[in-house]
Amino acid sequence: MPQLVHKPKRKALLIAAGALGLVAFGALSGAIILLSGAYSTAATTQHFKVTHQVLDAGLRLSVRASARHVRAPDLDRPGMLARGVACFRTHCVQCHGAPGVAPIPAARGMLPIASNLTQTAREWPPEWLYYVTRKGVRMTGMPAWEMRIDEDDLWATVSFLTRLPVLTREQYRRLATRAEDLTCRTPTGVPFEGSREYAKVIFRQYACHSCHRIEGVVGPRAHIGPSLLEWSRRKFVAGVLPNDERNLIRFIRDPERVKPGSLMPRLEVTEAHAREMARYLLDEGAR
Amino acid sequence: MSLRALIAAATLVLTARQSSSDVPHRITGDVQRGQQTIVRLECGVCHVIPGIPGARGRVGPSLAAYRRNVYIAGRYPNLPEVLVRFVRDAPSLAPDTAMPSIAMSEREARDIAAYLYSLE
Amino acid sequence: MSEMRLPSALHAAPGSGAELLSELGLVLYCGAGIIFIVVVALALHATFAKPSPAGTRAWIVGGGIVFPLLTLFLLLNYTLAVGSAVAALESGTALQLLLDCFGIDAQKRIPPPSPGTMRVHVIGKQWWWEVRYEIVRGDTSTAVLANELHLPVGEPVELLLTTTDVIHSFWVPSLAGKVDMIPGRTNRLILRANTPGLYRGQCAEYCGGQHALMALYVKSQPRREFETWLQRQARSVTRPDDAFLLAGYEAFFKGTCPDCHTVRGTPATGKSGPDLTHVGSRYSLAAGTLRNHVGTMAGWIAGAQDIKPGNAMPDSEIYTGRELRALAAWLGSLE
Amino acid sequence: MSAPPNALPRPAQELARLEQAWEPPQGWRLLSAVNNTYIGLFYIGAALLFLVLGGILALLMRTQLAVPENDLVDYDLYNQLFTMHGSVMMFLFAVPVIEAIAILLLPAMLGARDLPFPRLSAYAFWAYFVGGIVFFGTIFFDVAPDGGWFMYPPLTSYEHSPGLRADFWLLGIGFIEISAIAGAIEIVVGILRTRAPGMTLDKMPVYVWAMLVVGGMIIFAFPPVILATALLELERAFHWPFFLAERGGDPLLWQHLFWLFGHPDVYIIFLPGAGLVSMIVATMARTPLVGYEWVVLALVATGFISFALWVHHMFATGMPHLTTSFFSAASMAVAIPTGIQVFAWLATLRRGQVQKATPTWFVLGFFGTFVLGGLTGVMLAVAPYDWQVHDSYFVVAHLHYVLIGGMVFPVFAAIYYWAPFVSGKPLSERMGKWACALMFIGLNLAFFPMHIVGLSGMPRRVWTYSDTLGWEQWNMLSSVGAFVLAAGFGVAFLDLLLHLRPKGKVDSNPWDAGTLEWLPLDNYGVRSIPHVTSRDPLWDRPQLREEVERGEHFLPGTLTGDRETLVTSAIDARPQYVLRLPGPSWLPLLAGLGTAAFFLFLTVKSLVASALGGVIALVSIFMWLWQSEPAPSARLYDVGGGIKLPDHMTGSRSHSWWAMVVLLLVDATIFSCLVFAYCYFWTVSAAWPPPPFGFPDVTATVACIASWTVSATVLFLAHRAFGRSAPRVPLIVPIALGTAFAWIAFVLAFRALAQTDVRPDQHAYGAVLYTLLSWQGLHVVLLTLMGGYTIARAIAGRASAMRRNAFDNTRLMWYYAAVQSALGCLVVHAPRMM
Repeated sequence: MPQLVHKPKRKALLIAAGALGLVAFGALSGAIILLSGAYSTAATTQHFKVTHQVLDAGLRLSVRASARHVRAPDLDRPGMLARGVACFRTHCVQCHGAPGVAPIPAARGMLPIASNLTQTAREWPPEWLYYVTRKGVRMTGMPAWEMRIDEDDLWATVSFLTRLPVLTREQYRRLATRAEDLTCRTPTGVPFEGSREYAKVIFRQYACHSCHRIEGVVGPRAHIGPSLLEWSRRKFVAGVLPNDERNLIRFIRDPERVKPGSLMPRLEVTEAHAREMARYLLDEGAR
Repeated sequence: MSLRALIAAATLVLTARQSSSDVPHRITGDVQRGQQTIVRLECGVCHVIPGIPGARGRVGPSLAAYRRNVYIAGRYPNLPEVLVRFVRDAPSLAPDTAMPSIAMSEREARDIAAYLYSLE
Repeated sequence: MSEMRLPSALHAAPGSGAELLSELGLVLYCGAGIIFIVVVALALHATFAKPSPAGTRAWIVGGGIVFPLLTLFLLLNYTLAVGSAVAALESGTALQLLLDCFGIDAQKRIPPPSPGTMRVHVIGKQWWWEVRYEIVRGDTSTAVLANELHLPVGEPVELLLTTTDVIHSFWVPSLAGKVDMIPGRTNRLILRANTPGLYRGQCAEYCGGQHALMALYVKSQPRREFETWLQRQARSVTRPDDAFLLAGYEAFFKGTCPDCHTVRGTPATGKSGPDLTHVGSRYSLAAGTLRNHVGTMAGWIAGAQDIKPGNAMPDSEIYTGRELRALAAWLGSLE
Repeated sequence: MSAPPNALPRPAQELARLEQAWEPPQGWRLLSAVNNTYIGLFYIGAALLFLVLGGILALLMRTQLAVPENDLVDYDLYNQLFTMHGSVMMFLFAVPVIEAIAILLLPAMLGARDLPFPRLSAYAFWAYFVGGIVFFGTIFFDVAPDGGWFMYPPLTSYEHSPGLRADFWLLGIGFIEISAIAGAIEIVVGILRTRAPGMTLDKMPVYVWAMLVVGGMIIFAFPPVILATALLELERAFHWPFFLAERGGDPLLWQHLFWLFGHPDVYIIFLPGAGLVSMIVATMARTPLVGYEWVVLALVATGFISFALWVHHMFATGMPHLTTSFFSAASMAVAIPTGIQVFAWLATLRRGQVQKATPTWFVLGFFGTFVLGGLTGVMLAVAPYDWQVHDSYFVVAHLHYVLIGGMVFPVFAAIYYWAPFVSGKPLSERMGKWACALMFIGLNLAFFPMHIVGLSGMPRRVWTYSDTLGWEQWNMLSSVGAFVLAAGFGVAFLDLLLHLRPKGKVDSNPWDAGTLEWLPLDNYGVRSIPHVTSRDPLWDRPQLREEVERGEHFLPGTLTGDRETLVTSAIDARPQYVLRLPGPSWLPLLAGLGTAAFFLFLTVKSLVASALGGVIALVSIFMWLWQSEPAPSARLYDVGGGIKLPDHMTGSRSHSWWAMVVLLLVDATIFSCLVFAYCYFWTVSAAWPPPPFGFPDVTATVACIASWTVSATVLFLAHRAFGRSAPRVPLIVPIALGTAFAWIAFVLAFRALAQTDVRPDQHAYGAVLYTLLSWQGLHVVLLTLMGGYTIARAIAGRASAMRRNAFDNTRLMWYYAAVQSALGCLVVHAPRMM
């Protein structure tokens, strides 16, 4: 019965061809929609319900997997709550709101909308909260805070978040007023010194790529500041100082002092971060 | 013309008409002559300049896609009048810059600016 | 440098050795052209015409022996005469030599170099030229410059060609044929131009990485102008008064510049790089690679390795923008 | 005309036995083939591969130079490109391809079954191929040489070229030196000793004459470059200052040695081309070459004159007027023999009815380009004119006209002409004409503008140029032309790929040619070796094809059961003995690989691997030599025509004796060049020996010479005794004794030098003295190896009064080494007489 031998083969071929055809059809229609401009990028157009659900589930699953190895410290140490409140009111309340406090107007129009943390904090364990706060969420407005809030204060923030669901309007206001004199601490060190990958993270976290083109950092083809491609071969920093590590760090941290009138803003770059950036840029040619 | 007045005037003239991206780069210079002038003055010693043979200098920034640059010397809006002045006499706009003032006529500076604005 | 003549053996300067050689060339091209056409015509004829017993040994004896013997005999005598004339830069055209070289001893008509003939040392280096005028008007001071040579119009100047590293070859096509610069030897070349002008030359012997960027300029100028120029070249430099130039002067000594460069009249006495005493007066920087103005000067100081990779001058890595400009301006002021 | 030497009918099985003896190895074992038809094809294929590779480098360069200030390649890569292009084309394409064609064609043209040393050809090929590939590969690792193909020191010395780049050049040249010398031995001995009976010198085809002259030229032209490369490597590796002026050396010594090779090399490349043209022209015009004697004379004259031209590469070095005049005259003089050949070809074409096929077109293309190159060559010989154009693009134009016009066109004419000889049918006429037309147009378009741009002041070897100098249009034209030329090559190679199918049995004479290679051929060559009575045997004896194929001529089968060919006398080609040839073997391949590994690993200073390669090479060579000289048979063999011949010969009649003599000529020429170097230093320096050093110790010198005399005398006595007694005693004892005295002599020579207080890295004087000593030492080592080998043969019973070629060759080397070493010791003291 030779036919039997051939049939499954043909079937497999057909399936494969069908699958390929589908993929091709999908790619083609996607291309047509993109190229025709029919796909709307407006923030007034909402996601399909299913899209939202899939993305939400994806977020939960991803955070659960990534936070597997996070171990929370003791969240009830004295003073922790106060610092957490300080961080929260400095960095979070603007978009997330708080009991009795609405997000600022600009944040109310975001898509996707920043979640109300009173609910999140009820449903998520502290490790997840920590992870999301530290690493941020891609393609939402949630940035990674690891560059701006130091490790202890990140946990302090989480410590506060865990209590958020049980606060009344008054309690929150009191806490917030009490924390007015405290500042949220920024990190000082760099976890992976000399790592080129981490240096790219640093560039992105300071939004350098919004004005400059940087080797290995994906971003817009920006022409605001000069291109930093092949920087190691350049002779001057800002056309003013010899291009070496010391001068580069100096300029990154305080552009105005090196070059009065410079439109490059002072980004409060820590010494350690500036060093990583400078080394990354100057090392390029050596690779 | 003083620096302040120059920028103010240029900005005034042009801020009103920012709608088309071409407008700020309108300049009365000859692109081809500009190219020749750049070759003659050997600007390529310090800059990478597309279309100029041998221009591979790294002392100053690359001038590729110069038309799209937003600022001059990281300080001034990239406007024709500012560029013309910067090309001729950079230190008058940026006192600490490494770029010397280069002897050339107003017209040559305009030609150079026109060439730079032709770089997409 | 619009006044520069094309560096071409086909555009020889009047009164130069190159002029004699270009006339010699003309004779060679005409002769070769005729011979070439005849041989090719014969080949085509022999291939395509009907067979004929005419193709015999007579062709071999006539075309292969008698004709070349005669031609080469004439050519050899003629070229020997031209060679002697060029070597001594005797006046008279090559065509005259062609007409009367037989029967007249060409050697006899060549005057020995006059005792007053000026001597200039040209020293090839990777990848630039040092030029030394030894004696200035009985004074023993020396004028040292780089990548540039000045001649008084109409006077033969004897070049003494040497090298301090590898073999180079001195070639200014519109003035003379080339002469190699060989370690351990001194070669001589006589240059003369009957009209003022600016000529370009380039190293003709492969001398390593940047052989392609090793050019020089030769300027012929009236005697009086030349004298003035030479006297100025022999002068030393003084500390500048202008504040900006002074900043440049100080920048020069802040860096490693004085280790390699000499600026006469200052503490800078380095020997391995070009003498910069009058660098501002020169036509070019980096051995004919760049025109000389404040912009190229600054660019060369800051980015020498981008312009001429592998050359001995490092990229300066210590100057601020303002210092660089000041340094370029000061060097440019050394005219 | 007489009857053929052998009667019909031939015995049954004769042909089958012949076929069996010459059975080629099959499949991958083909790599062990040593037969000239296989090695010749491998060799040509490899050479053409390097032509393609070198051509790609050229295209890269032309693309870079197409426009001014181009950034396609940087200066560093460009300098590697032109160095590699020149070196690959000269050393890996031009010289090998002419030897390759000779290896393929010569035996058939001579009526021989194979060359006398098939394994030597195989070894030369493998050493060249492996070495060449490695050499070329350096470009991919950024370690390709960048000193230009003539590698002038001091630029290429250790100070200005640190790193391995220049060493790889010396390595690449080392391979080509080995294979060229091996090829020359093969060719010279093959031509002189394996011609068909009756083919006296005046009946040899012109191409054979050309190759004989070229073989001779290689023997005398390569030694200078062998020495030069050795000296440069000594300078680079151990800082012995041969070319460094500040320590008494002189960079011009390199130029003299290099061009003493380099200029004859041009004729080594061109003369075979001329020889090929002579053959093709005669056939295509269907008439014997007009002025055969003149042409032969011209070839020989060119060979001699070419050794007197080298200085015209150095006219710009500032040498005295008288010197330039002499070399100017000599350089012009070479135009005369060339003119003779050109007019001989023209006369031949005129006389005959010319077949207008592709080979003819290539020959016409050759006329149109080579003549122009020759004329510009005469211009370059004019010293004052050379001062302008030397080292400019004018020279680049000239040399490409001469080499592509004078050598590549004839080679492609030959490829189209002899393709039927390999595959039985011609290549495509249509593609051939296209190839020829594209190559001709491309060549002229690429290189004619270079004359002009050179006169306009553009020097050679520049990676970029400014757009202000008026050079850009000419360069663009040249670049376009280069691609047209490449397209021409492309069409020809495509034609070869599509239409060339080599086969064993070929019976084809499409052009109706008159020479022996167009006889029916098989793996064994001709069925019977023809008796030759005229210059164009196939024209003069039309029935020869059938007679040979029926086996009516000499040696119609195999007499010993081995592969065989006839050895004839050098002048009048009388049969002397039947030469038994070795069959397929892996040893040459192994020896070639070992040699390549030895040099390669030595270059990268990996000494253990290098030594391993050296041992593999040595062992393989000894094993292959061990198999040579099979036991002679006592009987005589009937080769036909009533001629009975032995299968072995000793002394000066043996072909191996001739090979040894050729090798010693090479050796002696190297030594002469070394002596020349010594005298050169002496003449250029103010005082000799340079103070504060003295002459070597006289007593030790005399003792050294005495010791050499004893050593050689012992060998001579052994030789006298050898004929009479049993070999064992008179061989072992005297050779051991001779070796001991050779070593004593060497030690004495060393002690004599030690007296001078000069170290080899101190001054050129010391460097050249110690090189003379090293050369002597090298020979002592060689004698030890050869002596040991001879003793081993004696012990193994492989030596007898009849079977003594190994001993005789060792003995020759011994005498030579003794004389050379004694002369070397004396020459050092020659300045005392002044």
